[in-house]
Amino acid sequence: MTGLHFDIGRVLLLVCFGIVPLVGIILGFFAPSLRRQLPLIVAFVAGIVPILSLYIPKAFLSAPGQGMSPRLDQYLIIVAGFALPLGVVNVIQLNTRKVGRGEKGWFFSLVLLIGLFVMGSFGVYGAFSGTGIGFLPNGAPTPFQWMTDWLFQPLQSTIFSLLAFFMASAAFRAFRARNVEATILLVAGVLVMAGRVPLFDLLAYPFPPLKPAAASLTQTMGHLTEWIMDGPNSAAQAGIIIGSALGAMAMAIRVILGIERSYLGLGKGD
Amino acid sequence: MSLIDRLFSVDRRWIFLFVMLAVAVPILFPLGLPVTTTGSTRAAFEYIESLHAGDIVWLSYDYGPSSAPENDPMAEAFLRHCFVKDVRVVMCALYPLGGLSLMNASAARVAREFPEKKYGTDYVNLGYKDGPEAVMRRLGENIADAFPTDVNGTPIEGMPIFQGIRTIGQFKVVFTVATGLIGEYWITLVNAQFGTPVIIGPTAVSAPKYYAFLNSGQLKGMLGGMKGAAEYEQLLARAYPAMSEFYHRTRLFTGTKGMDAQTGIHAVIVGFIFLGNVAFLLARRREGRA
Amino acid sequence: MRWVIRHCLLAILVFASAASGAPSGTLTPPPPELPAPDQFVAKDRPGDSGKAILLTWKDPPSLPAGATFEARRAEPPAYEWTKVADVKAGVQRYVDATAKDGVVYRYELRVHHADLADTLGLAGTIGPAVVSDPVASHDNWIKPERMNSLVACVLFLVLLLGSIGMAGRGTQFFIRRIAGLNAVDEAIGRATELGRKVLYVPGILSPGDIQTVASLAILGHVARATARYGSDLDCPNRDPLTFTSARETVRSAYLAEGRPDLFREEMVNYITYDQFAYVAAVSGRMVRERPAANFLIGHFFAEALILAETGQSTGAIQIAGTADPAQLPFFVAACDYTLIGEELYAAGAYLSREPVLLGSIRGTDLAKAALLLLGLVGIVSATLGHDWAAALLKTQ
Amino acid sequence: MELFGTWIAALLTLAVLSFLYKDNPFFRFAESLFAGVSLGYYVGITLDQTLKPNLFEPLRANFNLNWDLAIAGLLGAFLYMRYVPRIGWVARYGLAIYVAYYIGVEFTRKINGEVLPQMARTILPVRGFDFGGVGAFFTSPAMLALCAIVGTYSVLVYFFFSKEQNAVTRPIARLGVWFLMISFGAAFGFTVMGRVALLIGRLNFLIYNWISPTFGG
Repeated sequence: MTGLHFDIGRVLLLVCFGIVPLVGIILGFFAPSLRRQLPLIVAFVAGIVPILSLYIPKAFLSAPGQGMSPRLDQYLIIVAGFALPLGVVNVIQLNTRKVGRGEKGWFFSLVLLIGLFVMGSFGVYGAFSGTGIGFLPNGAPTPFQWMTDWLFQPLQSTIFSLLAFFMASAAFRAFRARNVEATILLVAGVLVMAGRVPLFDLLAYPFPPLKPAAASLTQTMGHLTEWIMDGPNSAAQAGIIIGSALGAMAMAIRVILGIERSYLGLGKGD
Repeated sequence: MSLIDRLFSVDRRWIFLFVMLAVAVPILFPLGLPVTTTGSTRAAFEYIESLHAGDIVWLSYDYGPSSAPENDPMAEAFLRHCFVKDVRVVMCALYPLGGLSLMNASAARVAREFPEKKYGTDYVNLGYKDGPEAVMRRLGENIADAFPTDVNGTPIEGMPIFQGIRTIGQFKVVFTVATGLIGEYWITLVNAQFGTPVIIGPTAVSAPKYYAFLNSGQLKGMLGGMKGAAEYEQLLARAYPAMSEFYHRTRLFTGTKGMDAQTGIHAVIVGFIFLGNVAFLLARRREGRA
Repeated sequence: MRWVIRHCLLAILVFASAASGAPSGTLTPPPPELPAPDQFVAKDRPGDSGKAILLTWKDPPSLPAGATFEARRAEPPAYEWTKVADVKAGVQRYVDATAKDGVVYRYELRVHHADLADTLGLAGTIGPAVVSDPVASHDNWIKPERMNSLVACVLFLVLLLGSIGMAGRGTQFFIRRIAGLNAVDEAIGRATELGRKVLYVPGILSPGDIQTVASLAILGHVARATARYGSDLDCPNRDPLTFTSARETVRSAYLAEGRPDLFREEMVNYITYDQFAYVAAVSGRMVRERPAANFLIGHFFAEALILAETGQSTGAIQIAGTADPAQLPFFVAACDYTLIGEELYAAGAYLSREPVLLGSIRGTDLAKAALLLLGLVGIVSATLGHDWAAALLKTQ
Repeated sequence: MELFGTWIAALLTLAVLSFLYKDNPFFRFAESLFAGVSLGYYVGITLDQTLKPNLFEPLRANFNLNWDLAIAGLLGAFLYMRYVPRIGWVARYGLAIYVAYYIGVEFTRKINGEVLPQMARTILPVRGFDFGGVGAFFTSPAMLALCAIVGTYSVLVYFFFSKEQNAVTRPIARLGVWFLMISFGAAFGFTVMGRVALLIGRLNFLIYNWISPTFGG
């Protein structure tokens, strides 16, 4: 087949999310109220597409690769990809200003900018030069990959591992029998902690005669933990999930109908 | 300053020091404490046990480097289990940050242990694709739409492993080793819409949330965190002597090895909670008297 | 090709033997007869986006072990049969997902047994074929298995929009106290007194995540309060779209309070797209700049506890909120107030007291009540042995 | 290169861990470097893994089939109008479509994947009590069903906002809070494990990849 593919889904997408916004932008120069209203109308269409697609399997809506909903999925991955420079520009603005004015901590801003510039350049080069950003054909890492392996990932994992320490300090402070609720939190937390690992085996380690008793206690605690996780915990989680999902659904409808519009910087009267 | 006050205002850096010691010491001097298995891990293990040679399963690497110590041992234990049972495995990575290199490394590690397994026939690595939800939806219609080629750029159509296989619905199970939301998508999208059973290997932090899915039957089984991995390793070792030998002699990082340090740190935390409460109760009694 | 030869040969043989009237004893005995499939139907697969034909049949009772079903397809009028699939016994259905929409096909199905040698010694024996009516695939308007979900969706919309409509026409709805939200003004007031800033972290996801949208609504109120009190606001971001959204939200809040002079663009700033680099930078800021009030509201992952514990160590008042059950325990443990689950979504209505938003809270409550009622009736009924309610709610 | 990398990784690891003692220039250096490098990382990843395979390649390989992706490019470009004075409002189109579509997707996931199935799982027959011992009693099907029902429904009652709690609902909501507390405590305790796993990973690296080969032992 030659020529552009013009199936209904794509044409509708072109009209709703290409032509209408363009026309709206042009009209917006003359009629300022359209600058606020038309994006909300376009948003309404975008919002109901996936909902209709859930229930209506018609090809123009839902067919993989060509229906409006799968196609929009594809579009918005691209739109999200376009968003990153918005942040990059802000970071460069803030930090060059600090370095330029020699503000307090300018050195660290400089470090940041160098890191950004070096890593970013390797990334851009890799993406467009054809070498890619992973490994070279001979198995050696590209500079991008090297920095990922030895700078980016160790830093990431180490920050993440700080959690082990913070869990301990948070538990020490929060798990106190202040009132009924806090006591329940405390008891459930300690029971599960004790049931997740062979804690009693560790305690009995210096006393060999106690080992069998400790092993059976560990077993019991394991069952108890499982029961807590499966029973009350799972029930409460279901309650949170259902409640939040209902709240989220209402919020979603408010967004789609344009009632909730603060994310666009539009107030109530706008 | 009384002892009670000192306990209350204990500098949290003391807690940090104890945590550090509790992890470092067992890494240097392992104790080899036993591990008990939980029902959700057994359910996962038994589900894979019930598969037959030649069945096909999907393994999705949905985690990044930051949770690799927890997730790697799960994916590898599952892969070993499938390989010893002659179950065929299709792998993919849906986690954007470094998910691909983790999968490549992990798959290569396990494949090295099973030199008789043929790439393209017994297992295949489909590489990474962006946008997990869109990918999953396409998997329900046609796998080749979502992954036209494997990680090396070879078209998947014509590979022996995909003979007669077209959609995710034909797979016996999806095992998602997950951090974050992707694991949930497998349940709410793939299981809910295409019916493929799902087993999940979440990080310990997201495990509690999946009990709800486990109870509702939307999940076949779960390996919760490093403990889940260690349990699976133990079940595997118990069922297959070759695996037992492997897990005893390997120098690789396994879930089983991590459990000693885990026990130590749990003891430290429970100990501090105990001290905190003793101080709290004593302080309250003192106030009551005053 | 082989089957064509075999059938031609078979036909010739049958014809020859009939014509010559040769005694049947001269031929080897015929193999056991393979049965024909029962009730073979080919139709468009319902509830799909097209390009698929559903074949269904019943295994005949006399099916020998090891037999399979061979499905073939042809486009009339030319009967060029091509094989579509071999299906094991017991499956009784096959979806041909290679059909083209609008093209009329016929399908035939026959039993095939590889191990029973046939009269001519060619491998495999084939039973009589059953041919379907002509059929074409098309896309459908409804998905029958999602009707329950559709009905639920419509009911939800009726309750929600009905309540919103009532609110719009002037009905006043009540909202109960939500502990964390009463502390918002107090926290910002304290920051003003101490001359320190207010830190607002809107989660780490994009505004395509509903919790982020809820957080941005709360950010609007916090920003109006900081504008009123004249205290400094700092809102660092991980997601670039949330960053632009948050900046507009804060800008319009300062405008709405009549203090555009106090608004500075740097109040809402971008850090980095990486979760942990972000959390390291925000933690560093907490320790160095010591904000007096920290708001951690939105969708969080592992960074939740790092932020909350670091903030706690600096002595700030901390108000957190998330609907993600996985992170709630850490906020509850390390923060002064936590909006739990649905409270996050109700917060915007609570803070603004806008009638329309209160109406939507009312609508959600009605939906909850309806679900509880259905659940209770279902449980009683299931206990008595009628298990319809759980099946009614099963989704696909 | 590998040895050099190991040293860098090890020193950065120590610099980050030093934050636990107190904020210091080494941590601040690591933090700033991390912020810059990570942003650069995502610049590379976004170009190579998002825009290239989803936009540039499809447009180049088969424009006839993928021409409509240009609409996405247009919407993306709208976002940048934020930086052009006086026409910042153009960016609203890109943002509004992005937000509304994903919010719509969330709606479908919430109703189909969360509300209905999670509700369905609470609809259980309360039958089959087992009075043969404490363990057997609490794990009997009827008790598990009761626990799931009471827990879920009491938490839901806690989430009623549009009515003041009364003599009937207040105790139920209080019970709901207790269930929440059990869940939070249990989930906290359950999670310690995973977090320690990460620390184990780091210490493993420091001990076996850095200290032991470098300093012997």
